[in-house]
Amino acid sequence: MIRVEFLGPIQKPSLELDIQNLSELAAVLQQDDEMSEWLTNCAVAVNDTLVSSLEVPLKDGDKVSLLPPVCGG
Amino acid sequence: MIRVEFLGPIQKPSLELDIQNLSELAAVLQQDDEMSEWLTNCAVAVNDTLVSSLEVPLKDGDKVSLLPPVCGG
Amino acid sequence: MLSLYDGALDVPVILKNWYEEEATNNYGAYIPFVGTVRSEDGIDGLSFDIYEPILNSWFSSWQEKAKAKGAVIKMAHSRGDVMLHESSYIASVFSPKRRVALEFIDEFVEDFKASAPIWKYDLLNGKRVYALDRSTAIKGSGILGEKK
Amino acid sequence: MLSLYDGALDVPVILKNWYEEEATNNYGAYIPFVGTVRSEDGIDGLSFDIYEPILNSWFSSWQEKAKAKGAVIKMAHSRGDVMLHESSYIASVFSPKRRVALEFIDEFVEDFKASAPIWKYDLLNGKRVYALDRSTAIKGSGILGEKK
Repeated sequence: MIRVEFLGPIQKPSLELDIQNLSELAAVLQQDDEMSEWLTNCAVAVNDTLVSSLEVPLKDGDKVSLLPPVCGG
Repeated sequence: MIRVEFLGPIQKPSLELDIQNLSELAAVLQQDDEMSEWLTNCAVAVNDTLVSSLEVPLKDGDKVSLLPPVCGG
Repeated sequence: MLSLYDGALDVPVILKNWYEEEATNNYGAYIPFVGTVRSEDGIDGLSFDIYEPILNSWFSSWQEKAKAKGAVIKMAHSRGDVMLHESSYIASVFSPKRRVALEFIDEFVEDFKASAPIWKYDLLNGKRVYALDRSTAIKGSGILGEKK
Repeated sequence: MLSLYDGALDVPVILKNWYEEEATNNYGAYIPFVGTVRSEDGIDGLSFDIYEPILNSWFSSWQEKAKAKGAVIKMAHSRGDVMLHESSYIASVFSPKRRVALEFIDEFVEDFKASAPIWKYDLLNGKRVYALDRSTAIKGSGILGEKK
């Protein structure tokens, strides 16, 4: 199982999904209307490392995080 | 009379000179061997305002200052 | 060194501690940047969420860059609520020479604003309102929205 | 505000006082630059001469520039001897926004180095040796050396 976490202002509980890669995650989340806006502006991290492509394989126990636009300081 | 002050590291007492402009001051100081090096790297202020030309008239009571290279901080 | 605090930062104490920590390490320049909550748009203050694992790795990569130039970075940030005229952020660079420090503090603060996983909320009438319009999408954002 | 001190600066106290003076003036960014005496070339410390009338007018012209951008500058400098690892210089910018402060502190510190009428000496074996090789001729220097 893959754990998907939504950080900061995204008010959504974590998901546990049986998926093989980020493309499958995109397909799942694109079904979710309340996520549509976030998907266009969120960065994605796998096991706390930012990734820039959907071609990332996932293995059992991996954690995927969605990071919306930031503003520290 | 014009008072000429030598600032910072120039170890020279002030002068009182009867001169009409900075060109005359240049002529006087160029006679002074120990000043030759300073003349090429000093800035000049008249009454505490920096000037960039010798064409500055001087009047009785004016103060001329020579400012050698600086390094604050 | 990266330090997170609940609520506002005690700026004089942090600046003093950092100065004293590095006092004999022969750095010629110390440049702190202090960020303070401004009164704007009727807010009562700001509030912050931080995602520490990625903040830590982002900070470590900057510390490595600083080290390569003989410099050191220190940073402090608030979690939770920080009220008007209180401070939520300090970043500091120590370096042997001034040019490195002046350039580094600028680059560091700008990348911090664009990349550090921290989310800002306005405190408005007791509510926490995400400051989306002042926020920046992290580089590489949007991949999950790409349609097949 | 320009403050001159005999000997080393008490950096934590000055940074604290300036922070507190501006605490409710709604500046979002406070950037101090602190200059500290480094151990180099066997010196025991540095010593400074300052010509105050021209320093004051130079500083006032910068304060005007800052004001035009809604910012404020504060500066402290030492007169006389400052020993290794003590600090002789602090310049600070307060401004509403970070970009103004980051750009201003850089421009101010660089012009300070090139223009402020302060002379530096190395303290070497009890002697005060003018640091000519690290010094900069003020813009417009050399007119008295021009031959007719």
